[in-house]
Amino acid sequence: MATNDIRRTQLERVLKKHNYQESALLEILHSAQEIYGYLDRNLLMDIAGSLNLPPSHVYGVTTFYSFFKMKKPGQHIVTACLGTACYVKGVEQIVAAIEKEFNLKRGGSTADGKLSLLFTRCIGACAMAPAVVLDDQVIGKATKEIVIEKIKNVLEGTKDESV
Amino acid sequence: MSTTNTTGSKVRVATVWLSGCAGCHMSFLDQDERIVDLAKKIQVVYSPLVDTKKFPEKVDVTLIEGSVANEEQLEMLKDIRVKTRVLIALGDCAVTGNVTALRNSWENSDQEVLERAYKLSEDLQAAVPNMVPKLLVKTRPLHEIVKVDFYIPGCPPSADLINYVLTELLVGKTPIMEGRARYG
Amino acid sequence: MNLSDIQKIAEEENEFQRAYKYRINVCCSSGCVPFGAFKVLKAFDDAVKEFGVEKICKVARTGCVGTCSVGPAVLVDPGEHLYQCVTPENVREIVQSHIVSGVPVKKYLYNNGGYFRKQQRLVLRNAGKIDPTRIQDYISVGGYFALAKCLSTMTPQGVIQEITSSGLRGRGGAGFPVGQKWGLVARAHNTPKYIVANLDEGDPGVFANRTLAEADPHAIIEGMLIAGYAIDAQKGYIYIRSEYPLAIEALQKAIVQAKSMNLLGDNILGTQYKFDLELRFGAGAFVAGEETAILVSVEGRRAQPRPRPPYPANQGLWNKPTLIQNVESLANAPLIVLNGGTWFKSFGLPNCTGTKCFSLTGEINNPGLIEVPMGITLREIVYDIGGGIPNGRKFKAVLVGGPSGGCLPESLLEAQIDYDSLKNVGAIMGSGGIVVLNEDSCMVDTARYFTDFCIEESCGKCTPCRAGLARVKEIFDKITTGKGELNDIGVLENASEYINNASLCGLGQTAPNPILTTLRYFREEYLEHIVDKQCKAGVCFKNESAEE
Amino acid sequence: MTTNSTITLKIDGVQISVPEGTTILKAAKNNGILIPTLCDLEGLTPYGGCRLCLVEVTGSPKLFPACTTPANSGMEVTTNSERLKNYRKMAIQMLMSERVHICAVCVANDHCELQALANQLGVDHVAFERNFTREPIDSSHGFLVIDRNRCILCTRCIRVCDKIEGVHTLDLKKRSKNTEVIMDLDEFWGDSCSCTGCRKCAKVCPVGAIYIEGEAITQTKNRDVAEFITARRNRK
Repeated sequence: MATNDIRRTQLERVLKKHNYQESALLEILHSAQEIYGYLDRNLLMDIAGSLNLPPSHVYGVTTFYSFFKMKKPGQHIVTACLGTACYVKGVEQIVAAIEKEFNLKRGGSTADGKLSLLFTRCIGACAMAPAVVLDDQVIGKATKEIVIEKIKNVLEGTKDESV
Repeated sequence: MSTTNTTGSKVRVATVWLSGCAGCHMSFLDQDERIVDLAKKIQVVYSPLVDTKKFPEKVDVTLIEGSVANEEQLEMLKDIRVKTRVLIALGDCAVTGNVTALRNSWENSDQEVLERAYKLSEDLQAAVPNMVPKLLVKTRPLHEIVKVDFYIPGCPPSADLINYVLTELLVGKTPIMEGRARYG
Repeated sequence: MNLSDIQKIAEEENEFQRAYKYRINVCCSSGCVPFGAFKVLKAFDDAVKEFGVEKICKVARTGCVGTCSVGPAVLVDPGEHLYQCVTPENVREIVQSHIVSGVPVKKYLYNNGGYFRKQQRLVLRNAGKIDPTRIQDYISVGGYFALAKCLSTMTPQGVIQEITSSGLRGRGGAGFPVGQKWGLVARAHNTPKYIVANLDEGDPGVFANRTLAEADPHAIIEGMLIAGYAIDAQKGYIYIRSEYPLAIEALQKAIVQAKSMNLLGDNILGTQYKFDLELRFGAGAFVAGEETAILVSVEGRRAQPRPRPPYPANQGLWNKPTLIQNVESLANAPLIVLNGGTWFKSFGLPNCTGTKCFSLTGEINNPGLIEVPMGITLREIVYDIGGGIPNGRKFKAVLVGGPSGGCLPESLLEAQIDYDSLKNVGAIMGSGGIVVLNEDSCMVDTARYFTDFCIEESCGKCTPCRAGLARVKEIFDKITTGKGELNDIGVLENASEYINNASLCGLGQTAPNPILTTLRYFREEYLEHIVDKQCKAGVCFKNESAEE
Repeated sequence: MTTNSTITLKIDGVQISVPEGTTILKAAKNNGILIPTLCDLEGLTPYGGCRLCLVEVTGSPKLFPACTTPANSGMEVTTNSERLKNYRKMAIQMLMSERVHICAVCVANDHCELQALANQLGVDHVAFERNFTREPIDSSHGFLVIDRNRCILCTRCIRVCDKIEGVHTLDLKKRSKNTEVIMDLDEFWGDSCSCTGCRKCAKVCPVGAIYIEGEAITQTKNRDVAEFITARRNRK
């Protein structure tokens, strides 16, 4: 990681804002993930050094919280909600269909790095269950047909006019 | 659970050797002169030490050494359970799977151990002999297959412990394992 | 800035609002935004200008009205006309007919009076009615009056007494009396003292706290200010899930506004009282909502709970006395201070006062966010408010209290909503999730699902929760794939009882609730899976065949 | 927090006086009542994770970990009821089935606290199906070896590394059943730049998860090391 990287400057600003306090580790990890997209080992080492924390502590905190990602995500991300309401309404079948259709495993990405399938525990759209999020778009009352079609559209780069 | 049988004759005892190293049987024999006392009360009706081919009916106590690793043993254990009143798991392999279960860490270990034993270690005519019974996917302790009445852990269990459990059972008492059981 | 200044702002604001004959409230909370609420808001703005009625009709962005299944929802005052599933296309028609001609457009109206009739909105008093992004809106409906009253006429002790007399109990799930808790922290000797507002709503299927923060962030802030005054704390943290962008935005804006009006910071309302507030973001760990885990998480560490004692009231954040309170409890505080504990006691039951917000979801006609008085029965919630089960299916169970709640059968629908009654039937208040299941759900599978959730979310510290739940899950896997044996039920029961009693924190202690309640009320389904090797709901035994 | 005042409580019916602030565990131990423990180790910060030392306190439906709960005046503590015995057996069974615990082939055989407790409590079999994890053994360090398949996550090694040695090479990663002990950024032990090779982690490990290659286990294990160093540091 080059030190003259503009992202490093942004990170430095965040560190300074939090006064390099170790208690701000979570906030700093949040910002770092926003700046870099994900948290790789070099970045964690950098943060540990800046806050004067043991690397194992930073690694332990990062991996404890499921929001922090240590792998580079795919270009497009489809996130299935695994909340109770969505489970009751059958989100599991949609997930299985996506896995089959695009040949990827839950939590992973397609071989070409174009699509990742992730999970979240409840996005709070329970009244619209089952819900699937495609990049920033929430698909409520989803069915596997609708979701697969929307993913295909996004992957092909065609604009989705229906929403 | 009482082991004294109704007729007043000697208690019919069997010992069985499944997947184990025979160490538990050695330990059984290590009871030394106490075996003579035992022999006054029990009759060994089946054992790798005696020459009986078929597991007899109406056995009072069966001590089983070793885990269940293949289909033949699985059937045998089920058969023994039907014919036995008190079934005792003898030794760590019977109680936990122990060394014989180390292969469980590998998926498809039933295939892989045979390959390793019969093919990779042989230079000439490497093949799995067809007389080897089919291995179970995982090696299991007895209680995962049938109901076990008493457990004597240990690798091997000490002769003292074996003797203690048998003597207690013979006088109709329940052995207390707290502080006596000993894994490994 | 002092009390009279606040009153002045309120008067001016009310004057300003009175100038409008109509007010169009567009719900812009997380339930409606994904379905185009902001586009609808813009369309209303445009349409009002197009028809030249902007002088008599105010278009406002508001929080949740509660009918989340028919969003975007739009509330037109006067008369509380609620439009459902509004799209930018039918906005012009609504404005033209309702605002210009004064005739509500019947075909778009939400015609389900029952949904609101049995509800009682105290905490959500302003939800859907005020613009959460404008502090003036909050002040115009009496906001920050309670704080002013505290600072000008009440002693900290008096505030605690008022809260105690209201009988308010913690809304985070355990139901500890709020006044008593404030008293404990107030009496602790160490300084400084802290407040942590818990908005880490991690339960799948629960969104009550989020909705509150989106719709009425100032109510939370005012509640914290009152608590801070009562216990002599000068610093507060709101611990909020990072998955709640709208709520975070609302709170951030509210904090800035409160600071600019001298309602946060030094010399609040011209008094000696000072209080500062910061947001802290969770990062996807359900266990971080636990009382001791939230503390270490605010300190930037792995959210592993620790044994109590010492209690956070004595040794909390950085080992200083700390008040940890759910935001719903805090939002009740201004009401109690303003109207008195006796007034508050008129809601709910004598031994369990006030109201509770619930997220009502699952197989039900009217899912959404509801607020009901304590003592209402489950039947009233499921049938009168929820409108029963859709598609002619039969009711099977209602899950009360989130992933570690209890699955209750039809015969227990008369159970009342209050801490003790729910506990008696094996459920918990939890964070306020009610999920309705119909006959297509398998109860064994449901219990397995929740066990799965708790396994994933276990912090891994204590043996029963980490190692025990995983063992329990293996037994479920056996049962749901046809390999179950009769003695598995006994092993399940013993292990569940152990996990329940021996776990370190609330997560582990309540995790076996779904197992224990399904074993208690739906035992025949377990037997059906184990003995007959079949699942009448058709959920289990499918995995293998589907993969082939 | 030790003050001069003394409090009196009853443990298993015996009247006991201890300085205020003493934990139930210590109060019992000082009076010859031994409560089983696994994660607790004198000299380290109490953890409260293994749940072996749970005791009953008259008047409370809850169970309390003796290692972290201070003795209070007038408390009546029961340390060995039938229920507690059963719960301890349950805890041992859950730990033994969680990963690979095969005493006969373990380096710590006969010097293992988990094994000793199983024997002492009469855990003659494990009711749960055993898990056979397959974490690679890390022997990249010159002499320290970690076999995570035997780890019971008591965190003694982490606490001794942080509190006594002061380098905090070790910590936990992930959560739930995926929790593991790591070195630095989850590196091979041999690649860890912060580890000083002080061996204290191996000395305090209650099982055979951390050990020293080529050294007899009797030579390695020295569970008093934390207490000794703490006492030396605190001397006036």
